[in-house]
Amino acid sequence: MSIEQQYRTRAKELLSAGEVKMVIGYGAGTTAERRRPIFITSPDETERLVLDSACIANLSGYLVTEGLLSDEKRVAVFLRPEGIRALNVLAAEAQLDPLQVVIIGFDLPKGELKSLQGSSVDDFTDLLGALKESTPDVDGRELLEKIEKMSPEERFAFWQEEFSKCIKCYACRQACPMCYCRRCIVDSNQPQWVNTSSHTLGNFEWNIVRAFHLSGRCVECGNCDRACPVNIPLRLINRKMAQEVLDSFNHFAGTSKTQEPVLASFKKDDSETFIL
Amino acid sequence: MTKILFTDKLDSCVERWRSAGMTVIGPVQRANSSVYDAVKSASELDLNLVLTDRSIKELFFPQSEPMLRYAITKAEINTDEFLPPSGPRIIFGARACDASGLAIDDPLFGWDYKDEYWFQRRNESVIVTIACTKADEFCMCTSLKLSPDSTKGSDILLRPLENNKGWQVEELTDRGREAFKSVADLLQEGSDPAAATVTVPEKFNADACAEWLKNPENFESRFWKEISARCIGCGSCTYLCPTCHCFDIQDEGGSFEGIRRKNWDSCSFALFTMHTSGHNPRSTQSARWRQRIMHKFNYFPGKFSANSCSGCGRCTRECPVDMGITETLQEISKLSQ
Amino acid sequence: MSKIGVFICHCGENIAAKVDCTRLASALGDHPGVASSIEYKYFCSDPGQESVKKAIRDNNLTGVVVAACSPRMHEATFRKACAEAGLNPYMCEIANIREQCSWVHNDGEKATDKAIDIVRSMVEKVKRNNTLQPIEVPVTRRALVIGGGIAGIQAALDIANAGQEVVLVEREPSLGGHMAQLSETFPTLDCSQCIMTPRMVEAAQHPKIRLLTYAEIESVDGYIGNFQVKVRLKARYVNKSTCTGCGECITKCPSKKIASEFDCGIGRRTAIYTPFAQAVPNIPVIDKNNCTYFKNGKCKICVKSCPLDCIDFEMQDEFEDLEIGAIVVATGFQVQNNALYGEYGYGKYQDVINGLQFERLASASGPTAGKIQRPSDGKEPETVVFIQCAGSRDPSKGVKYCSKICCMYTAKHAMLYAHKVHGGKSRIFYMDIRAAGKGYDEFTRRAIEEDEAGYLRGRVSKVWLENGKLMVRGVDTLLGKPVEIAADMVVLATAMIAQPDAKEFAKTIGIGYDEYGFFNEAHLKLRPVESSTAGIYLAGACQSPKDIPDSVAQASASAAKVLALFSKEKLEREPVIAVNNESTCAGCWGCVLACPYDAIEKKDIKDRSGKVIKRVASVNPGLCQGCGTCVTFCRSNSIDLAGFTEKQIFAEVMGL
Amino acid sequence: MSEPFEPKITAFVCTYCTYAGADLAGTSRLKYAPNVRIIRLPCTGRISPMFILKALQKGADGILISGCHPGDCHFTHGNYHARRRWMVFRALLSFTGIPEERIKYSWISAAEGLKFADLINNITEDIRKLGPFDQYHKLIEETQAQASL
Repeated sequence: MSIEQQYRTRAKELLSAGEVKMVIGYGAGTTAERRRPIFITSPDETERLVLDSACIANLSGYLVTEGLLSDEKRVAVFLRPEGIRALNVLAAEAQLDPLQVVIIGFDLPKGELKSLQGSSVDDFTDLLGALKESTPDVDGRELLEKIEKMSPEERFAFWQEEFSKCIKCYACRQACPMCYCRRCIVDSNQPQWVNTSSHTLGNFEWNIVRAFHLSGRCVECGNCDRACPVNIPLRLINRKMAQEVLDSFNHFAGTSKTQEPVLASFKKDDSETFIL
Repeated sequence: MTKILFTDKLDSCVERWRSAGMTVIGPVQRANSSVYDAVKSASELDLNLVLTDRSIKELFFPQSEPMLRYAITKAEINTDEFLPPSGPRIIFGARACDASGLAIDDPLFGWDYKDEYWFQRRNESVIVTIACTKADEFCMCTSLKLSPDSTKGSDILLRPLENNKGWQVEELTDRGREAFKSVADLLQEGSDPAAATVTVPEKFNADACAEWLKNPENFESRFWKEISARCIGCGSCTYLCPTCHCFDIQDEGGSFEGIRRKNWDSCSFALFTMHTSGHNPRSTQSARWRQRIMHKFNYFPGKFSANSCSGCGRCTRECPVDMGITETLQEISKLSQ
Repeated sequence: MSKIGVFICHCGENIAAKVDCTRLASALGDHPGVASSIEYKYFCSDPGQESVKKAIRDNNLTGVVVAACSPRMHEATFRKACAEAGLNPYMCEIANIREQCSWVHNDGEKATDKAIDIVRSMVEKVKRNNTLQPIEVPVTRRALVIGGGIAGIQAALDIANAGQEVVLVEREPSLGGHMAQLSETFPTLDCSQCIMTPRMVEAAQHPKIRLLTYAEIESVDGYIGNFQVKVRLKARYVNKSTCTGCGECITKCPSKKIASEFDCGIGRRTAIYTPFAQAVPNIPVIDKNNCTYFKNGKCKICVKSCPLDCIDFEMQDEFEDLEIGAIVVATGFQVQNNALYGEYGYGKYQDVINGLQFERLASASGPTAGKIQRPSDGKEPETVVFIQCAGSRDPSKGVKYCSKICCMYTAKHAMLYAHKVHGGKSRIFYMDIRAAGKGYDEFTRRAIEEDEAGYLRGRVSKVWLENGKLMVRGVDTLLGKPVEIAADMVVLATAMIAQPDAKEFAKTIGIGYDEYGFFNEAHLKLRPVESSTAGIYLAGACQSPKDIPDSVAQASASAAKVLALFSKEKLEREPVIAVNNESTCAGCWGCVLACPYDAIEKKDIKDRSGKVIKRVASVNPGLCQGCGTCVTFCRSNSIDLAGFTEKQIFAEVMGL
Repeated sequence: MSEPFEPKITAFVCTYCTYAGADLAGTSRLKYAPNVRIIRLPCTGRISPMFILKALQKGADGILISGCHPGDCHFTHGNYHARRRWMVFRALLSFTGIPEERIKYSWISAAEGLKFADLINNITEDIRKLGPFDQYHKLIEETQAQASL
């Protein structure tokens, strides 16, 4: 049986047995290459579920949809390791109770579909621990290295060109499972820290503030990068910051459901070579 | 025999227009994203795209438009108005859907108050549209009773030649004729056949949808919740849409001086209808998606006798979760049967 | 509409000499929202304050900016003046144009430009100030005194004698501290134990004092007036309530050769012991590490010897939670380990001892019953060399400071030696003789003139053993000649250092400390007995080296502070605290984790039916100290800090 | 001879240490460059990265952020939190092209009036050498200009 079929069966069983009230998974999309999030609540509909190498989107953000988990019933969700990390971060930040989430885990190493054993976040601790130690396979690594080698002026110019495209549609924010705030700082206008206008200054401020708010929290699922309609390489900033918190604080976001947020904690011997 | 603009003459045209003081604008690539922007030569143009990522509307209705500068002194508040940049422009290589979008929005920007920022640019722009010989799965102009070679909103329509060497020129308006007069010597009479315009299949029945939407019973239909369940509430569809036109006025700046700006806003955002009290009449994403559809296919046509959609398909094309007008209207078509 | 009054103080010439106050006043007068901008020679003077009040009343001012000295100087003055004129005091801000402008710049033009920026920015802040009301918190009228030395005892007695409850915690088995170890005390040479033990007894028997010896502080939570303190009562293995202190167990204990801490290793004690004969309480403890039963599982001789069956080897540490209103820290000092000075032979030669060991030798209740006998062979030393500053004022050994007491006690040692060993020769190497204090210089003079203390100005470079004599080589800098003295005993006037665990302890209770581990006072000159944490006070050598009179004085001073705090049922606190916007809070608890004071709690928001709709952060105004760390953490900008709100800071920055 | 460039520098300091250190520089009558404008906060923990962005928006060529030495924080560990935040924000700014040299961080205690005066002189000179932050100033100018098309 294909993994897809196994998982359809599993989803069906979970729904039939009443173990979960909903399965969040992938369905066919507008085109042959596209997959879209679907929400299955009846065992009869599980055949609509699709699982293949096009199922890239991190669906964990739907778990914090207002009211979804407030009845204490459980929800199953298709998640890749990044999604499981996101779930851990959401749990660590008290946005959901991970016991209410049944993970249907899979991975796509080099585009090959692979199933992951386990159903609760704790089942994946070893996997995520290993992920921390591995070198991430990042799309755009060469560009990242190129940017790092640039002079500050060149970097500034590079990012200005990218950010100048930003139309402030906030697709990055809305697609991000970590952006669960009830009110985003950009929508807070007393005071207006972040200029809402989509001019280059406002765009720079927005993108930098979002990257800062994600530092130490981003699981690099790539949702923002893919969501961006004007193709700003947001993954590069997030990758850079993830590397930074790993190098500086040995912090890898989402390894456990009780992980302390890296910017709400500290060590007395944190590096401070830059402080005069 | 028709007038033909051969590709190899385009650069000379661009030069001619530019030397006549026109700003030449067309589809270009900017850092991995396609957009209509000013060019200095024809080589910058990317005319092979099905459609630019971003729509033509931002040339007339920029995402952030400064309206006035204010300075507060003890005695008074001084203001200094910004006008839109003036000067003739030629937009070369628009698509029919984009050009139609502009025509759709014209009555909106002028029905009670004439929006100078819009109309000054409209009056100074020549829209040269190239009929589409290719489309993708998201194109849906035909469902909106438009077509890949629709002339709506265009001043010139160019039909690509079969041999790809140029375009047949159809002059549609006086403004178009005027602009092409200056390059008349660069055009040639010829009988090269035009390539067939692409066939865009009809995806939904817009009339049937309109009827369904008008039925008050359907306002509270469960359908809205189901169709929009995966909507994440970003503004990508509205901001890329050639006809979405909502904006917000913001004062931006320091304590004593600043700029009043007109910024795009989107009905997809929760904040769009948020009251000061904290109450939000459109408190759910489904209500917001319903509003968008209702506005485009019910309220707007009720007022301006046209759907506020030209079928470009950008909403679905760029949607992070593969939603869009097409799917919704297809489902409504089914419901209305 | 804001009506801000700007008051530009010349501070005599201090500001006006550099900053063109007239230009400043006129620039601010033209600033939007400024209703009045005036200059004056001294706004802090009575007529100055009156003019501020008058301007508030005349112009119905909504806010006040006083451009003057640092807010650390006169913020309170001007806020009070505003309050007297009917303006909420928190609508007044100070623009610092003296310490941070007129005094530090040479160019008057640029200083004036800067002053304009500073004041303008502050005006923009004040426009967004909110009226604030002081926060009232209840006060638990019970003091905790940590440390049962002379400072702790004095503080406890002073507080208790004023009728307030005290819990006195001492980590050793007995009260007494270092003072109990001393022989006689300078400058009067009265016997330390004679004056100390009555105090110990008084403290132990005082109805208002609860004594917890052999106890340590585990944790301190809460805040001024409302501390929650957890105390660990270490297992004594002797039942406190039944033991009469008869001493049978001590007599019978077979482990008799344990170096006595009280006697600084010169004397011996048993495994079940009281530190000294006059211990208070007179209840022994078992030293688990040296007890034969604990080591081998056999012995229990003490159990058999005890007539009242008080020994209990199963005893465990117990914990007690205390509600406390104020804390006096009197944890004392330690003496530096002289082994740091290899060249002086401490630790290598038995007869090189430190000052505290000499005290034990000279003490009538010490191991030699007050006879000066050298440790190696018990012989009476004929020549004793004292080396002052053996550790103090020596940055290379980590002690840059003067230990303050060594000059005096060395003089005293020389005297005691002269009194006890007739014909004994004392030689004292010193850097300076620091004898400031009542009767102190007279005392050192007496040592020299009457008791023939032989002072040599200079340092000792080396001490070595040669033919049974300790050879001391030094230099007499007054004669400019090297000297060598054959001594029978060498006494090092060791540096006083902070307790080895002082830094850890400071963190446990939440007070600051300096590079040496001495606890920081809130202000060295003006608030010398308050720690940086409200409600925690300092007494004795835990703050800096002190002698007995100074320790006692500071103890009484801290008692006065405690009593002042206890004089009211409620305490008023600055309303500079965090406030959360519950409607936008996402309940991520970052602020809860980041708060240094555990001042942020999780609050359930319920609907009408009582169902929890969401959980949000809620600030406890009693605990919040107003640092604002939570505000910076909050991604959604939900939490804010009164007095330094986001709006205020934004306006300040944008007003520059 | 043209006038030397006078950089605009905004400082965010905690009231207990660096602000007091700056006061001490004043009471000690030390002299330093007049280019820095100080904003007083209760603690470094209160210093938000947003402040840096707004100071840049107001045309700052350099920024100073300063507070109590580790272990000295009046609020026990506001500065430890701040240190992490700075570390991260600094990396982010650097990656997006804000030169690290323009944003300085320091620990200055209430006793370090001299250090404060020296630091202000040094950073003023450093930033003077870097010249005006033209790249950022251009962004600000753009916000004040007419729409481009």
